[in-house]
Parts: sequence; C-alpha cells; structure tokens
Amino acid sequence: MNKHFENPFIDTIYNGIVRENPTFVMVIGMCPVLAVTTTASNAIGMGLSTTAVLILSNMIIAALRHIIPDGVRMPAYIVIVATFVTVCDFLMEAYTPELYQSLGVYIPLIVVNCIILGRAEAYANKNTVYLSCADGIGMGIGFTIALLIISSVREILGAGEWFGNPIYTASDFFAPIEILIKSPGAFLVLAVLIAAKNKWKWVSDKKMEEDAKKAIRES
Amino acid sequence: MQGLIIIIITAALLDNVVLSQFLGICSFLGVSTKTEVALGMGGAVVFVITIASAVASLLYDFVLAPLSLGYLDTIVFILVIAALVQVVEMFFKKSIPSLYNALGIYLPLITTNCAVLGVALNNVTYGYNFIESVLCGLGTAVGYLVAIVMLAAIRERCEGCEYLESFKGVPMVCICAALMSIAFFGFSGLNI
Amino acid sequence: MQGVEIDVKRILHDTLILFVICIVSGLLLGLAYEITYPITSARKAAEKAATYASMFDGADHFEDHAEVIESSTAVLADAGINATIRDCMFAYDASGNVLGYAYSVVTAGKQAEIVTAVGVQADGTLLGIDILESSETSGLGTKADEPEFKDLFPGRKVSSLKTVKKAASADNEITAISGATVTTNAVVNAVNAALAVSASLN
Amino acid sequence: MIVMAFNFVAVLKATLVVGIVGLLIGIVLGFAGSIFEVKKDEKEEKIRACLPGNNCGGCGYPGCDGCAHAIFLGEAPVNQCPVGGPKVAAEIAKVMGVADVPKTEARKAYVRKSDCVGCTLCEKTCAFDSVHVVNKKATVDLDTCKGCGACAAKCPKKAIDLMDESKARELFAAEPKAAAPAAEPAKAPEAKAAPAGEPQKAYVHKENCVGCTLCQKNCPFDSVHVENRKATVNQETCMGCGVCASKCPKKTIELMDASKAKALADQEAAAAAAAPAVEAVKAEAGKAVEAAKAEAGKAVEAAKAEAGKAAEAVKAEAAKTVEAVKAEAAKTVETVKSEATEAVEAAKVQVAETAAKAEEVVEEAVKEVKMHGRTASARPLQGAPGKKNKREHAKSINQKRV
Repeated sequence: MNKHFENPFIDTIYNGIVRENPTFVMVIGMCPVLAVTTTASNAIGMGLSTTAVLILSNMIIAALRHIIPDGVRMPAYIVIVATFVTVCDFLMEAYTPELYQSLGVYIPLIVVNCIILGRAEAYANKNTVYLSCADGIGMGIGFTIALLIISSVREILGAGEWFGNPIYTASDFFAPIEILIKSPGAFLVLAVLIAAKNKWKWVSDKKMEEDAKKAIRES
Repeated sequence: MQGLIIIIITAALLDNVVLSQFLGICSFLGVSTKTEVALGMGGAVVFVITIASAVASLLYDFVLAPLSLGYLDTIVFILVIAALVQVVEMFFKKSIPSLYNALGIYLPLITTNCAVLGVALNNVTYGYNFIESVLCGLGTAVGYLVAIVMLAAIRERCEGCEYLESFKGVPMVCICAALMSIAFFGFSGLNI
Repeated sequence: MQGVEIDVKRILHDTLILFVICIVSGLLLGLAYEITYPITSARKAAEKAATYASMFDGADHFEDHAEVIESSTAVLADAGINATIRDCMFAYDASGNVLGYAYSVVTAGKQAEIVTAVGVQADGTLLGIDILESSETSGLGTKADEPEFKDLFPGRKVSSLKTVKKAASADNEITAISGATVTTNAVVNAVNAALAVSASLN
Repeated sequence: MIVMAFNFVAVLKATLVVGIVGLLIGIVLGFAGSIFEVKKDEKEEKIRACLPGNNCGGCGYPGCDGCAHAIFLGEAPVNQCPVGGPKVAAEIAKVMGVADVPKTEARKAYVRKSDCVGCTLCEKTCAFDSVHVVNKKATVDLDTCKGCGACAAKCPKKAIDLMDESKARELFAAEPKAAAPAAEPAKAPEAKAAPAGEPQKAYVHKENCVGCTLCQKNCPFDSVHVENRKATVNQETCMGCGVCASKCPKKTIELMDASKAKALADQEAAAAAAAPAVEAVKAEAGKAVEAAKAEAGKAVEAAKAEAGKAAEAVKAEAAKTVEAVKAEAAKTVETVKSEATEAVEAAKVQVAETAAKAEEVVEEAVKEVKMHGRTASARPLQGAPGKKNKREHAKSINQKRV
C-alpha cells in the first residue's frame, strides 16, 4: 500500500492511483462517479475524457502559477478549466462526431467535476509542470479505474451485461437487481467497495501484526 | 401563481439536486458530520444559489441572448458565481460577523460546489424567465438543505450504534444517502 | 480609508492579469465556436434530412414551411402540450401532392432538451420517429434512441398517445422505458405535438 | 480564409464579453478585498497556506479555512487533513512548533519497571524487536527503538511511556544499577515477594462464563483453561496481566488482589472438593425420591382399581334408570297424542259457527249501504271524509256489535 518509488514522476502517478485515489481515498469528484457509472463503456469514456482534461489543465495552471496573483486565484483557475473544457467540447463535436456521440454527454459534466479544480488548487499551483503532469496522469488513471470497477459491478449485477453484451439472462436463479442501475445503486456499490478497501487494509495490518507475533514466538 | 409553486416543489423534492440529479455530492458527503454544521452549510447554499440563479438569468437574458453568444453561458456563469461567492464571503466577514460565523465559513466551499453551476445551467435549458429561475434556485437550495440536514441527523445517530468496523466513516454515509435517495423516489409519484 | 490607496496598484495588477486571461479565453472560445459552428450545424442539417428521407421513402422532395411554426404555438397551447416545433417540412411525391409532414419537436427531457424528428402521413397515421439530439442519462435515457423503443410508434393512427408503466394494451398506449419514464414522456409529448399540428393542417 | 474573416465580428464579440466580465470581476474583487480587509492572525494564515485548499470538506470542517482555524485554536490535530496526508501534517507541525516534530528530538519508549508484569505483549508487537522481557520485566533497547509507540499502545498495564530520548536515557541510567543482569535473579524474587502493591490475579466468575475459550487463547502465560464450558484461572502461573479480562466478551473475569483471588479460588475449590459429598447427598436424595415415587406409583395403581369398580357399579345403575325414564316418556307421548286430536275436533266446530255469524253481519251491512247510497249522492263530496263521517262510521259499527 505505501510503496515508494525513487523516480518522483512514477511516485506521483502511483500516489494518484493508490495512495490518494480520488474516489476511494479522498472521496472527491463524486458527481460524475454516481451519475455516469451505469454502464462500463460510459465509465471508460468519462474516465478518459476527464484524464485528458485533468492532465492538460494541471499543466497550464502549473505553468501560470507564478503569474496568477492570490487575490484572483479562484476565478482565474475556473476560467482556465472552463475554457479548456468548452473548447474541447466544440472541437470534438465538429471533428470527431462518433466519439462525441458517445462521450459528448460527459463534457459539460467535467466542468462541474471537483477533481480538476481540487487538484489545480491543491497540487498544480504548488509544483512544477513536470510533476503536475504526473499528478494529472495518476489522478486520471486512478479515477478511471475506480469508475471502471464501480460501473462493472453495477452493470453486471444490475443489468446482466458488461460493456453492453449480455452475460447472463434473468433466470429464476438470479435476476438482475434493478435498483443498482438506478441512482441509489451508485451509493450502495460505492459504500461496499470502500468498506472492502477498509477491511482489506485492516486485515493486512492485522496480518502484519500476526507475523510479528509469530516471528517473535519462534525466535 | 400556481405554476410558480409547482416549480419550487419540483425543484426541491421531485428532482432533488443531490439525491436525483447527483450534483454537489462532494460537500454533501464531507460536511454532513454534525447537524449544526449541516444547517450552516445548507443556509449558506440557499443564500448563494438564490443569488446566483438571479444573477445568471439576468446575465443570460440581457447580455448573452441579445448578442447571440449562448454558448458562453457555462464560462460566464462560472466566473460570476466564483466572484459572487468571494464577494459575499468578504462582505459577511466584515459587516455581519455573527452571521459570518454561522454561515460565512462555508462560502468558499460553495465555489467548487457543482450544484450552484448545475442549477444556473438548468435554468437556461428550461428557458425560465427571471422570476421562475430565482424560485427554481430557491427550491433547489431548499432541497439541498433538507437533504443535508437529514443526512447529518442520521449520521449523528449512527455514531452511537455498533456496526461493522470497516463500514465506519464514508461507507455508512453512502448507505444513508442511498436509502434517502430511494425514499425521495416516492416523490416522483406526486404528479403535479 | 487610507489603506485603500496602497492597494490600488495591487488591485490594478490583479485585475489586469485576470482581464488578460479572460481575453485569451474569450478569444479561444470565440474562434473555436466560429470555426466549428458551420461544420456542426451542416452535419446536423444533413442528419435531419437523412432521417426525414428515411421516413418518407416515397417522397421526391421536401419543402420548408416556416409559417407552420407560428401557427403551431397556438395549436399546442390549447392542446396543453408544452413542446416547441423547431421546423416543419412538407414531403411531396413526384407528382407534387403532399405525402405527409416531418417535424423536429423540442421537449424538456430529464437532463436537458430532447429534439425528436416525427413523420406523419397526410391522413394522420404516424410514420415513425427518430431522436436527433438528446443528452439523457447514459444507459437509461439513451435507450430511447434504440430501435426497440422507436419501432413502437410506426403505423399508429391515433389522435394522441399515452405512456403507461405496464404493458401497453390499447393502440394509443406506449410502454415506458423502465427507469426512464421522464424521457419516454418527453418523446411521447413530442409525438403528440406533431399529431396535433398535423390535424390542424388538414 | 474569407469565411474566417466574415465571422471575425462574432469572435470579437465573444472575446470582449468574456474580457469585460473578467475585468469587472477583477475590479470588484480587488476593491472588495481591500474594503473588507480583516487582519487574520498570521500563523493561521501560514497553516492555511500549507493546506491543499480544495475545500473538499473531507476533514469534517467547513473547508480549509475552517480546518486551519481549528488547528490554529488547537481543537484539531496537526494531521486533520486527510487529503494533505503526512506531508501537510509535517509542515503544519513545523508552523505550529508542536512537540511531535520528529527531526529535532528522537522519541524513545521507556518501561516503568514497577508496573510491568512481564506479559511479553510488548515484546511480541515491537516490529523492531527492541523490547525484551528479562525474567518478568521488560526493558527497551534505546538504540534500536524507533519510538513508534506500538508497545505503549499494546501494554495492558500501560507501563510504557514515550518520551524524548535524553529523558529515557536518564531514567534508564537512574534505574537501580544493582539491577545489572548478574544481580538480577537476586533482585527479582524480592521484587516479587514485597511488591509495591499486591500483585493482581485474574479470577473467573463461573456463573456467566460461556466457555468461549477466548481467554485461554489470549493468555500469554497459558494459565487459563476451559473445562466443560467453564474457564478457570491457575492462580500460580497467572501474572495478572489482565489480557484475559479485556478479551472476555461476557466481562466475567475480574482482576483482583492475589489474596482475594486466592480466597475466592479456595472457596471454589472447597465447593469442588465438597462436590463428591454433594454428589453423594444428591445420590441419596435421588434414591429416596425414587423410592417415594415407586410407593406413590403403587398407591395410585390401587386407587385406580377401586375407582374402576365403583365406576362399573355406577354405570349399571345409570343404565337401569335410563330404561325406566324411556318407558315413562313413551306413555306420556301416547296421552298427549290422544288429547291433541280431541282439541282439533272442537276447534273445527267452533270455526263453522263463527263463519255462519259472519254471513249474517255481511247481509245487514249490504242493506244499510243501499239505504245510505240514496242520501250520499245528493250531498257533494268535500275532500277526504272528515272527522264527523269517521265518528258516524265508528258508531254504526258499535251498534252492530251490540
């Protein structure tokens, strides 16, 4: 869990994915997580577009961090992120219609996503462009993985499909649980996953303790 | 008149900003530890969202629409909301310290809150005029207040009782929110 | 207020920077919009034309009838349907008599507006529908765009449709998509609007 | 490129609008900032600078300002911010100049010999193996100890404190040097014989012990054993470390002074010793009960037999009486039938007479009506028959009856 890598670039990426995973550890940026994870393909779409925007906005803000005075810090960051996202939205709609068809609906959602502004404030305006880029990648991938896990669970249990192709049909043995696809389902799946994470961390701590005890008893 | 009441009720209960539109979840999960804190947060949100909706709809009707720059709505609204929140916070801190201590400390939290921007954009898409968008903003904010105070009360009760150790903290909050969201489904049966 | 003078320099400094940032972003936005707008709108128009053509396969050419849009607001008002007709085209066959009418109707979905294309034959039978623009909740709302929902509509000769939760029994009932009743209602409203206006045209 | 130029006006409009809005906001914020300037304590400002500032509310406080304020007032610990993590906590600690600044003064664990019962739990939990129990007393190896505090947390007697290295070294030096290993055995027994307080022993109250063997599993000295679902503490080997008491789900193990525990244990043992006597007594009582039961059984048998005979006799009589009753009933039925037929004859005769009388009455009424009929038609009918006609009618009926 707390492995450290010498190279700061990889370490920040690992930090974004595992140690400070935006969804499971820091619990920020929850709006899209709950709204979009009805199907795995949506989750991938959302995750990738957020990652792209996060990396680029982190880098721009890191580049401008000395220029933007503290008095107008908040509006400046918001303008940069919003402009960036809206320009992406227009370009994708014009030049890549099919990609826009599947991802288009998430672009306005990204502007509302707290992760981007959160990381800009918490990390990008204090570190170099190089590290901010790493943080963007790490956070983005962490966010996408979290989205993928949540949406897979919801889709498989809720609709009996994965990435749209059906896995099992509703037999008397197990019928898809409809509630998981509806809005409360997202909360439930998230709760169980975070609880599992706590339990896994708790068990691994306990195992470490047991090993220590056993080692001493043998010695 | 009757139409306006419908707008408020639909905004507050039918499609509650947190429990069915899923906006403003970050502060909803984070700040709902104690009921007074939640009440303060809810109060601040009601104050800001109502002003933000009013300013946003004025801006849209008198600046963006005439110049046919509709596509600028997101960026202009965000700019205005951020500035608005900062000014309101400073104004509170200086001139009404008592109110500031109760409400003001939550104001910076609201700038990054998705609900405020969400409501302002919804008002434009539904094509509400000035009065309607202010009331819709008010209704949405009241919905947010109701949801966050109820969750805080439930969480305080949960502190006392015994349950799985790994569920303490965020998982328990999520489960409470899920149950509340199911309960709010009931309102959708209310066809106005 | 003596302290304010010293700050004026700071305020100007901050404002100038913010102004520059906003100018740059405004420029970027404006450029992006102006460049992409013609392309996107051309694509949308082409899409719409294609949908209309697919509905009226026998049609030779289409004519735009803008006057219908004004008259439709009155018709819809008293029919109590809150929808707006964005445009209306008459389909003519080779010999020039009217085959039917094609509308793009805008109704409020759960997240934002939905634009539905509705084809109605001259005698009032519903030819079919297609979703032109919608940003509904993915997974649920987007089901409205799939064939099994859209195929429910063609061939119905009724004055107006109704959404029902359970299986549709009568000819004027459409079963709602589970979990997306708001979206279904939006589409059904759009179809009702088109039917009402067509009736007023005959 | 012509198309580009054509919509240049629109681009200009967009740029100007956003630019002017930005300008206005810059000015408003600037002036508002200076007009509403409120001098915040500079230390709180510095803490706020360390915090990430994304106002996520994860710390439970309303945003980073709230969290900074709480840390500044000392209400919240230095690592209150979950998002910031250890890095931010260290920075804030430096700003606050709080004691737990690791760099300057290494922290070491130190075992207070008097409280330590040598239960070796600290030895087991120490990840750096720098705690060893030397004949019932734990000592910390100050060189290898990292000051992580794991042992202090685990120690049931709370005998381990975390302090600055220098202080720990002083205390260690101050320990009675005679406690050098060579003299250790000599010292150890007295320590045990005349300890400061009486050594504590554990004692299991049998009544609510459910025999879940948790105490047995956790006892470092293996001095608790569960026999037929009841746990007993072996007083000699028990070091009174209290681990079993803390683990017992029924909270039925009590730590008490050795003597008191001994007394209770002895009492219990006596009861156990007495057990066989008790068994015997119980056995006798059992037999007596058996015998009594047997006699009672026989008596019951006899009683049943008599009852049986009596029941026979009763039944026989009952049968006879029943016969008698049946005979009488038959006779009465006969008599009743004959009377009934006579009564019927009489009734028929009567009916015939009344029928004849009824005919006479009818003929009279018809004659009268004919007489009245001539006078009635002369008088015009005025509405419904008034009270007068009713009275006449009633009179006429009376005359007939007389």
